Amino acid sequence: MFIKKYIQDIWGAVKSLLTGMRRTMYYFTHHKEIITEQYPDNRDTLQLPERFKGEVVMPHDENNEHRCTGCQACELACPNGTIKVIFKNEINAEGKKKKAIDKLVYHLELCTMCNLCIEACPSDAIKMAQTFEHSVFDRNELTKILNNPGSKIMEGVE
Amino acid sequence: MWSFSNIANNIHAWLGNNFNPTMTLVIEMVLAGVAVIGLFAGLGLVLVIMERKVSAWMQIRLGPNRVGPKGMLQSLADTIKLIVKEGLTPDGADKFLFNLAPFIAMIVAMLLMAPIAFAKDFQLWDLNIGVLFVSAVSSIMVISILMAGWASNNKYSLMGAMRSGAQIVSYELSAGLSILTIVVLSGSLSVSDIIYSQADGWWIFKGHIPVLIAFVTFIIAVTAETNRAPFDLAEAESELTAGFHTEYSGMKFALFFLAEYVNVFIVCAIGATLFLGGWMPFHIGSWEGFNQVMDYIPSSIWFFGKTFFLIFVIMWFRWTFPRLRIDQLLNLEWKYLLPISMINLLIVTAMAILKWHF
Amino acid sequence: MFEEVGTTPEGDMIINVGPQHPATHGVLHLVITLNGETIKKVEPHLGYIHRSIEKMCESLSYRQFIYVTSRMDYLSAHMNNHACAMCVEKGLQVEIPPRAQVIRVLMSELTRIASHELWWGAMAMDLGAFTPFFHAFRERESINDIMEETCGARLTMNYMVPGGVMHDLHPNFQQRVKAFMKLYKKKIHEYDEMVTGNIIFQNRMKNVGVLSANDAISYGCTGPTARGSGVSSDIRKLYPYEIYNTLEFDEVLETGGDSFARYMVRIREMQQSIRIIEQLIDNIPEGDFQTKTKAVLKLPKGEFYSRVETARGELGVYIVSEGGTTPYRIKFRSPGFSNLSVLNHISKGSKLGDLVAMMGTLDLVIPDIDR
Amino acid sequence: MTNEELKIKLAEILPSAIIEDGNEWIEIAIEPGEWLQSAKQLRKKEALQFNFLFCLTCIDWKTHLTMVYHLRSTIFHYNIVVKAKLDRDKPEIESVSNIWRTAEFHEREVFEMFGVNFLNHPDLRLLILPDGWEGKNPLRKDFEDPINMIRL
Repeated sequence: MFIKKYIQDIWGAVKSLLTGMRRTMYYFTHHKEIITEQYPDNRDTLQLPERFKGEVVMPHDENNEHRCTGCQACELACPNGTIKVIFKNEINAEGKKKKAIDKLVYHLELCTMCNLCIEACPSDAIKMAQTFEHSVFDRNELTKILNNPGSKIMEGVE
Repeated sequence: MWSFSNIANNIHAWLGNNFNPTMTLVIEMVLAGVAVIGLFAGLGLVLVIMERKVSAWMQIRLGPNRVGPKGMLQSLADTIKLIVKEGLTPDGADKFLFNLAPFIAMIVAMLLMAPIAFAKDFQLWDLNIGVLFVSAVSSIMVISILMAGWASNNKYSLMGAMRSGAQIVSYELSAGLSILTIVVLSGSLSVSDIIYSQADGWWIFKGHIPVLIAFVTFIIAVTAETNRAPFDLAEAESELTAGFHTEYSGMKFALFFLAEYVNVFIVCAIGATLFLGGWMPFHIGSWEGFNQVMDYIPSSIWFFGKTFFLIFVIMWFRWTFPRLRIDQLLNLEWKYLLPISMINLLIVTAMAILKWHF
Repeated sequence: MFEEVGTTPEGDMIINVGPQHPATHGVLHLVITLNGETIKKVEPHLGYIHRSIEKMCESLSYRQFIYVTSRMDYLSAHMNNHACAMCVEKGLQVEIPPRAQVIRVLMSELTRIASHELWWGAMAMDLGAFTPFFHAFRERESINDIMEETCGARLTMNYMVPGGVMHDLHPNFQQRVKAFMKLYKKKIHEYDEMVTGNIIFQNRMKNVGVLSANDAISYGCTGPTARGSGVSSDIRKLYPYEIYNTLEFDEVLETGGDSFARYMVRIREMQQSIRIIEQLIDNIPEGDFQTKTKAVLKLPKGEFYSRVETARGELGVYIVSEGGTTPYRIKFRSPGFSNLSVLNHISKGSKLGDLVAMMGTLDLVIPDIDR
Repeated sequence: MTNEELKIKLAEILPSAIIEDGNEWIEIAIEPGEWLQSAKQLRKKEALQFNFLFCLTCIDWKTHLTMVYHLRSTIFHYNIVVKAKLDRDKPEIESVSNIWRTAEFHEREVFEMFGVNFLNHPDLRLLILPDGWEGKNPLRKDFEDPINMIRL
């Protein structure tokens, strides 16, 4: 019947609207469900997973020594030309000339955090750090030198 | 007891003692104007923060929480930002109409404040056709929207304005018809008379199901009239970017924004007055003690409480429902709301004649 | 390219939707001819985010080019990487260990759910309901957290490499996935309450943008767009790759062909993905996660084509090798490009508001279209 | 139907084409002039019904261009690859956009990226590239753009 159907339609419509309204009312009254993170405030407690790819860093030990042999594997693996290895000649204990890295230049502004350089590195000299607040006022600050000044290669790393 | 009418009377008496009658009238006019503007600004601030908090909690967020305690001064900060922003007028726009439109929106919203009874015996203008005045003046709102849309010289704005025109003209009908049910029941167009007719119970309780239907129709129709979601086709963010106020910026945009919120307040105030007894406290039959406790609550609290409850309902709609399409919007009005409210009015008239209501 | 005159000679209004428009979710530019509110013609102008990935890949090695493809359809980054890795493996004739296969399938299905979640929220937002957007992000975030823990990134993971996957699964992985599935099952009924069952929503979606099965085939539609029209086009079923032929799941088909059918396909597909994950999560085989490949990969001379089912449809990777370390020519057959071409056809005669619903249910991701 | 049977079927309707086993699927080399006729046959023949053109692209071999069409039948689930050699200086081939509608967009893409002229295409304009790119074809091997291309 026409009128019955008309009223049924209206009732069905109102019911569907009320179900939705009940759901939003549930969230309006249940503040425990709030999921937002208070980012700048929770900086101290913020824990990023250890695999998070923030930027490439080169770990140094307490003697200011790193593991980079300057094999350029990372430079070749990088799709964007983010890493550049600059060499210097060093004279080692036996008085022989030896090639060693002078600077490992890392362009953070070009990096896409693809992790290929770290996969390619044969001596585990570089790794990904969990930092993520990279914004700076001057773009030049994003060009970083990964090895510390005066650092040298660890004994026994070939 | 502390009440708005006492304060108003005290001021009136003090002015009458110190100035001549003409001067008193002028000063009272100025005071009333300042009060309205103050209420306007205050409402804007309160409603914006309310909307943002309501939406945030429904959307499992915290909402603004940076400016002031619990973010309560956020809307003040927003206002300052909007005031210092540049108000651009587009090159191809009709400059006069473009700049006029937001002011018309404001003026309409301010005019609508006149017949509203904020508390017991506290009303700017108790004219004997208060309800008619409200429904007549609120129709002028559409002119400002059409003006804004046309003068912006932007196709999105124009489409928003045209949608809004069709929408407001249609929904005016069922809003008017649902207001009429109360006029029929109370036998008066005056706002104060309608409120006094509810001294023994609000119309929503006294009027059985027909008034309930009229109330629901009224809420739907005024939601549409104030261009609030799910009927925000004039703005329709995802379709028309911002509809009729696409080209507005700075304070001119803020005026539209403010007018929208004040309009929401006004229609909710009208709804509270007509259906929920205005400033009348909630009474239950012969429960004397209970009724006395209710009477102890100031009438202004009753009025604002009811109004803000209705505002909350309209916000609740907005943050739950998707938007209608233009043809569905008009279908809803002409195929459902209008026939229902016409039949409903007929039933209510019969009810009023036969004295079936309480 | 921008029309200078606002009207056509017939007096119809021309309106530019995009490149900056809330409903295009990116930089799609549609030039729409309107008669009042009724659409007469929709003409997409692409290229605002065109990076010529195909040309870029020609100068990148077979290990390097995979990460670029994460940036194509960024919501199904895993599947894009998967297709590329599979294509390179096909050329190298490398078998990948079973553990890597299972990990790949798990990651792909999680990505599919995450992608559909975002689509669900964004589409509801297009239709004017803002709240579902935030609710969808709750579930999506927990998937992203799982990704972040195992792959190290939330969106552009670059996790699948030729020969397997880059890292092993994180020890917490199984537990986190189970927690996610529990959350998802607890919240799934809200999708119906908030959106699917809503009368306004249903009226907005039903009989809007009807696409017949024949047209879907002719226009090259794939994925949920085609399945909404009843065209069986799930690569996982038709041409199974990895371990999909050993898994139990249904290809979701709807026959309506309208926006609502496409919507339902995606909603039901999420449940099928959950089903796949349930089968696999406790049965991840032990073993290597990667077959060791040479440091410098060289594909033999020839042509290699591999395809996967991404969240949007069939992604084909066509590598032409000259025997060197870089591809000679690479072509990505992206699902979004073909799906977009149908927009003009289905939107004729509908209202401007419907266009938003149609664009929502075609699930357009602009970088995927432009590449 | 096995690959061998499919090959026989294909040879029946495409007598002048060279049909051989490719890396994965059957590859058919065809003369550009016969393409439209062959495409109609492939689409219409009851036993074949290649109704789904899932990939359409072009390869620049420096000496010539090759159009590559990947076809599939949604009914029988065969895949075939059709190739047509084009002259590099004046590449022209018939458009198949009225047989497979998806070809319209794909052909426009190939037109701007490789400069292949599709005859009888309904709307052959630039799709992705901005105005003023006519004549420069980015995916050709000899394309150079000092501003927009960065060489590492």
